[in-house]
Amino acid sequence: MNNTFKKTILASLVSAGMMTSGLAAADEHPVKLGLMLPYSGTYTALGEAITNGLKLAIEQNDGQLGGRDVEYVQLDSEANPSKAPQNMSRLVKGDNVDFVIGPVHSGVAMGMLRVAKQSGAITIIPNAGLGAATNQLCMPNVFRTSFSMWQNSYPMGKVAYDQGHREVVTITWDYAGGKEDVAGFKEAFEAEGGEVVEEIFVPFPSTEFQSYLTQIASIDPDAVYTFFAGGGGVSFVRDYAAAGLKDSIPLLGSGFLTEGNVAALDGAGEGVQTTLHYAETLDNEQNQAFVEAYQEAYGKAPDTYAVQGYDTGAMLVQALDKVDGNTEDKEALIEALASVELQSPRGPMSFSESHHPIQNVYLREIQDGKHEVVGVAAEQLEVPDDACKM
Amino acid sequence: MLHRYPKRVAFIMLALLAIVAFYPLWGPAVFGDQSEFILEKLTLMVILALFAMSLDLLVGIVGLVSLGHALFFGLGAYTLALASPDFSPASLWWMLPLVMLVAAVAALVVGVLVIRTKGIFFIMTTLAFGQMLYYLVSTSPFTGGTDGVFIMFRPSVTLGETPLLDMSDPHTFFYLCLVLLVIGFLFLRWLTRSYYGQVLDGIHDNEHRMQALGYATHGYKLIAFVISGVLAAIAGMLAAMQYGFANPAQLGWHTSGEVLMMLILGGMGTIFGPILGAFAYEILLFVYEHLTMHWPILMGLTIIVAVLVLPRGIAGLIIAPPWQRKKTPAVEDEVAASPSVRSTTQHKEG
Amino acid sequence: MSQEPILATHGLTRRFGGLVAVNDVGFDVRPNEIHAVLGPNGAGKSTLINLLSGELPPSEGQVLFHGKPIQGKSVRQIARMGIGRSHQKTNIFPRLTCLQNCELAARIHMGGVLGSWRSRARAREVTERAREVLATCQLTPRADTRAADMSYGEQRQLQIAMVLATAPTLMLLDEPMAGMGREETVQVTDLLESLTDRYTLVLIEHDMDSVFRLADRITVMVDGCVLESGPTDQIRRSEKVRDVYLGRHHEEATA
Amino acid sequence: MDLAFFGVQLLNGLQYGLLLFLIASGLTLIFGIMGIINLAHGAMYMIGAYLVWDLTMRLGNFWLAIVIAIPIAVALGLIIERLFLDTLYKRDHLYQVLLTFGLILVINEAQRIIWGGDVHSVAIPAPFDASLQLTDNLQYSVYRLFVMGVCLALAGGIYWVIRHTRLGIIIRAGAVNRDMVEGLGINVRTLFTLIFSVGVALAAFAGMIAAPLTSITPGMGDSILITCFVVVVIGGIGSIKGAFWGAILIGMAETFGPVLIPSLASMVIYLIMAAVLLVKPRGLFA
Repeated sequence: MNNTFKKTILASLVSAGMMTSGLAAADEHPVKLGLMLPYSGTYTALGEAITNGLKLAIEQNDGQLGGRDVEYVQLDSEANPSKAPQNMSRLVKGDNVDFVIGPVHSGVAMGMLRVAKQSGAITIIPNAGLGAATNQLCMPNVFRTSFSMWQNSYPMGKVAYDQGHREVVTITWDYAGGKEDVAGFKEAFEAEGGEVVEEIFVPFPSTEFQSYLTQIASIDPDAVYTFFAGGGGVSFVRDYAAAGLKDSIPLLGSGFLTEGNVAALDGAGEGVQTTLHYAETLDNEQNQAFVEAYQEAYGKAPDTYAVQGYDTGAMLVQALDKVDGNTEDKEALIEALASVELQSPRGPMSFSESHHPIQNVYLREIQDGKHEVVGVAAEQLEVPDDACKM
Repeated sequence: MLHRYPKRVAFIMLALLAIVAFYPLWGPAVFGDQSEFILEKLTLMVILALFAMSLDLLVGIVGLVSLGHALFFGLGAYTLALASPDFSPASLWWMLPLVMLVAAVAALVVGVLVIRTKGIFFIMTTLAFGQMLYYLVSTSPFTGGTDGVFIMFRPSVTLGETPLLDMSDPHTFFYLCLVLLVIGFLFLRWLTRSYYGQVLDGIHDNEHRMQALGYATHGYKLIAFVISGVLAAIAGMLAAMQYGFANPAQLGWHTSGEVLMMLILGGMGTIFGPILGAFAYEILLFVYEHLTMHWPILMGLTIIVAVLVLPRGIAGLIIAPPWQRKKTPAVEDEVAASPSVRSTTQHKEG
Repeated sequence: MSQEPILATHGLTRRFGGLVAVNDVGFDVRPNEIHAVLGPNGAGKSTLINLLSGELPPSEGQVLFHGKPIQGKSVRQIARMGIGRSHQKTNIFPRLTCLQNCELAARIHMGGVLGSWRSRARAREVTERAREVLATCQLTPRADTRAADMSYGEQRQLQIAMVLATAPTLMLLDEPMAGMGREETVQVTDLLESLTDRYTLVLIEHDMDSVFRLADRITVMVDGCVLESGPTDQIRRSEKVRDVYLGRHHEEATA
Repeated sequence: MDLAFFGVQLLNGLQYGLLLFLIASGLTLIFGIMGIINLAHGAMYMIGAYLVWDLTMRLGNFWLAIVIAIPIAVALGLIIERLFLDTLYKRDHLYQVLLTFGLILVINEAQRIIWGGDVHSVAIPAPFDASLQLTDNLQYSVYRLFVMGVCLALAGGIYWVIRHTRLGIIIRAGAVNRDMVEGLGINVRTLFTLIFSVGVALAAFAGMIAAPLTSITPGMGDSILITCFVVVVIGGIGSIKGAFWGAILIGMAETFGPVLIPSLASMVIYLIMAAVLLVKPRGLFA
C-alpha cells in the first residue's frame, strides 16, 4: 500500500505546480485515476473494499490500462457532502485525473455530479445508489458500476409477497438513501397487492433501535423490510435477533444490511433474507477466481463493495484496450465505456443508455455465516431511467 | 487602544490583498494548467475568510463563543437554493438582500433566546439551535434531505437586460467574493472602532459593570449577533453559488468547529486575524491531504499546538512579534486573564 | 438643608432564607449632603447599598428616589435615573484604558441612545467630559494606561471617576478608601468634600476619622437595624453608639 | 400502544437513560469541578468500546478484558490531562472547546490507524446471554438488565462519594470555588488529575459495557457526545443528581419521541433543552 503513497505524493507535488505539463504525447504518461472514497468515518470499510477491488482488477491486467501504467490519487471524501465539490474539483482540475472513481455516500455523489456536469470529467460511481445519478441527473460522462437503491429493493417486494407476507413494516434511517430504498420495495410489494402498514424513520445516524423494535413488536406485522448499512446494519440485525423477533417476524432487507459484516453479526444474521446484485457464494467460475484472488491479496473474503470496485477496474481495462490507451478523445472513450460488457463475478453485466448496470438481483439468505444464494429475484433488471435525457 | 494596530499590520494586509487580487495575472505563470483550480481554492478561502470574520465579531469582540455559527452559513446557502428558480438564474440584486433579510430574522429569533445565556450555556444553546436546523433541513421533504439540493444557475448581475457581470466566469465570481470580503472587513473595522465597538469591548471586559452604568447589554449583544449572522449567511450564499450545491453538512457542528479553528489559527478579536486564519487553515488542509491519508491527526495536533503555544494566533505574531514581546509583557497575560475567565472561576455565581 | 429628601427608605427589609440581613431600615438622604452609613462588619451595609442600587430586590419596604418608588427596578434602570455606584470589589474594565473606562461611563448619560453614536460632535463632548473627570481625580497622567496596569489605589480612584462621569444626582460609594494608603486617603477625602456642591453622596465606610470629618449626617447600623441616624456630632456624642460600637473597648478596658 | 408495550418502552427508556448517565456523569464532574469543556469525551466512549473488543478478541474473556481496559482508560485520562489540560484551567472556554476539538481529530484518527475501519461487535458475555420473554413476540436480553444494574450501582457509588466522604466535600467545594479549595492547602493539581482521569474512565467504561449492545464503528463517539452535552446542560452543570435525572429524561424522550411525534423525532432533545433553559437558565439542579 505504501508505494502508492510515494507515487501519489510525488505525482501531486509535480502536478501541483513544480512543472507546467504541456500537451505531452498521450501514451507515455500513466493513466491517472482519482479515487474519491471515504477513508475515515463509518464508511471506511466500504472505501477500502472498493479500492482493493479496483486495484486487483488492474493488477490482474499487469497494472496497465490500454498499455499505459496507472497512477492512483486517493482523496478521503470523509463522506462529507459539503466538501464534495471542492474535492472533486481538486482531482479534476488540480491533479488532472483522467477518471474520477467514487463516491460511496449519496450526498457526496450529488456534489460530485455538480462538478462532473461543469467539467465534463469522466466519473464512475462504484457505490452511491441514488437513482437520480442515472436518471434526472444523468450525463454522458457519468457511469455507475454498482446499483440504484430501487434496483435492489424492488425485487424484494415481489419476493416478500410470494412468500405469503401481506402486512409489512418498513424501517430505515431518515435520509435520502434509506427513503429511496424503502420506496422501491413498497412500489413492488403494493403492486403485488401487499400493504406497508407502517413506515418508521430513525434519525440518522442513531443506532438506538430498542424503542423501534418494541414498536414493531406491538404492530406484529407478517414481516419487516429494512435498509441500514455499515455499523447501523450490524446493530439493527443484532438487536432484532436479541429481541427475539427474528423467529416470529422474518427480517427482509436489501443486501447492505448484512454485506461485509457477516463476521460482526456472529450468528445474529442466520436466516435473514436480502436481495442484492452479488453474493460471495455465487457459483460461477469468475466469482470463484475473484474470491480466491481477493482472499489471497487482502486476506479477507470480498463483499459487494469489493466486486463493485473490481468491475470498475475491469470496465476501465476493457474500455481503454478498445481505445488503446487514448484518454484525450473523450467521445471515443465514453463510447467505449458505454459499450462495455462484462462477465463479472456477479454474473453478466452490461450498461443501459443511462450508463447504469443491467444485472441480476439475487435472493440470499445467511446460512452459517455466508450469504447463500437461494434464488434469482430478478433477471437482468434494468433501472427506470425515463427522466434521463442524455 | 484595543483595536488600533501597529502600521505593519495594515502594510501586511494590503500586501496580501494585492497578491490575492492580482492572482489571475501571476497565477497561470506559476501554476500552469492548474491555475484555474488554484483560483477556485482561493475563492473558497476568501469565502471562508468572510465566514470566519463574521464569527470573530461574536467570539473575539463580544466574547460570546458560538458553536452553532454554521447555522447562518447553511441558512444563506439554502435560502439561495430554495429561492432560485429552476430554469433561469435569479438576480443578485434581490437575492443578496433576501439572504440578508432571512438571516437577520433568523438571527433575531435565535438571538433573543440565546443572548440571555452565558458561558457554557451560550455554547450549548447555539450548538442546539445549529443541530435543530441541521435535522430540520435533513428530514424536511422540500429541501432535498441529506443529499442536498442543486442551484442550476448562479444568480446574475444585470442592469435591465444587459448583463453587468458574467457570474459563470470564475474570475468575476472570485472578484465578487473578494469585494464582499473587503467591504465586510471595512464595515467590521469601522464598527469595532466606533462607539458601538467600544460598548462591545466593555461588555466583553465586564458586562456586569456595563449594566451598572446603565447599558442595556442584551440589546447591544443582540445587534452584534444579528450582524454576525447576516455576514455568515452572505458567506454561505457565496459558497453555495461557487459549486451550485447546498447540503445539510454545511450546517453541522463540524463546520462550526472548523470555523472556530480558523479563528484560533488567525487570532481572535482582531477582525483581520480570522482572514489569515481561514487562508492558513485551508492551505494547511491542502498540504496535509497531500502528505498523508491520516491528515486529521496533523490538523488536530496543529490546533492543539495553536491553543497551547500560539493563543493570539498569527495576528498575535504580527501585532507583537516574539522578539518584541519582552517589552510588552501585558499582551501575554491579557489572554490568560481574559475577563470571561473570571466568569469561569465563579461560574457558579448568580 | 431641610428640603424634601433626595432618597428615603421606609421599612426596608431583606431576608436570605432565615437570616435577616437588613431589618426594617428607614433613613433619608438630603440633597448635596454626605451621608455616611457606619457599622461593624456584617451590619448589613453592603446589602443595603445593593438594595438601593437594584442589585438585590428588597423582601419588604420601599425605596423612594425624589419621592418616586424605585424598589424592584433593574440595576440598569436605576443607573439611568441618575444613581451611580461604585463597588467594594473594584469593578472596572481592565483591558480598556483609563480614558476609555470614563468615556463609556460618560457616554451613556449624555443621551447614549443608539442613534447618537455616529455624530463626531457627541464623541468630542464625551471625551472632554471623561478628561475633565480624570483631572478631578488626579488621574490625567494615567489617561492612556490600561486599567489592568494601574495600582490598586489608582483603580479605586478610577472607579470613583467613572461614577462621576455618569454625572449622577446621587452617588453610592462602597468603601471608597478601602485598602488605600495614608496619603491616598487624604486625596480621596478632599475629592469627596469638593463634590458636595454638585452631588449628593452616600458613603459606606469603616475609616472612622475620615467619616467623622467628611459626613454631614451619619446612620449607624448594627445587625441589620438602624441604631441611630442624625447629624455627625449627635452621633459622636450618642451613648448608644459608643456602647455598641466603641463600648466593647470601653468595657474591656475596665474589666 | 397497549399497556404491556408501554411498560417495555419505559424499560427501554430507562436502560438508555442510565447508560447516558454513566457517560454524562464523567462530563459533568469534569466540567463542574474543573470548569473544562471536554469535547473529546465521546471519543473516550469509542476508545472504551474498541479496547474491550480488542482485548476480548485477544484474551477470549469479556470480563478479563474489562478488568484490563479500565486501568488503560484511567492512564489515558492521566496522560491527556498532564499533557494538554495543564494550561487550560485559567483559560477561556473557547480554548478548551478548541483543544478538545483537536483531540477528537487525533483520537478518531489514532483509532483508525490502530484498529482500522471495519465494523466489529462483541458477543454478549457468558452469565447474561439469556433473555426474558416479555410479550408473545418480544424478548429482552438479561445483559441489558445487568447494564442497568451496573449504572445504578455506579450512580449510587458516585452519589455516596460526593455526599459522605472527605473527597466528596473537597469535590463539591472545588465546584463552587476553586481558589478557596486551593486556599485550604488542598493540592488542586492532583485533585484535577484525579477528577479528569475518573471522568474519562467513566466514559470509557460506559463504552466497554455498552460494546455488546451496539456495533463498534469509527466515529461512534460523535453522536453520543452531543446527546451527553444536552443531558449535562439540562441537569445542571456540575450536578450529579442533575446528570442522573437529565439522562433519564433524555432517555425517555429518545424512546417515546419517535413513537409519539415521528416527524420531530430527531429534534426532540434539542427542543427539550431549549425549553428547560428558558425556564431555568442554569439547568434543573444547578
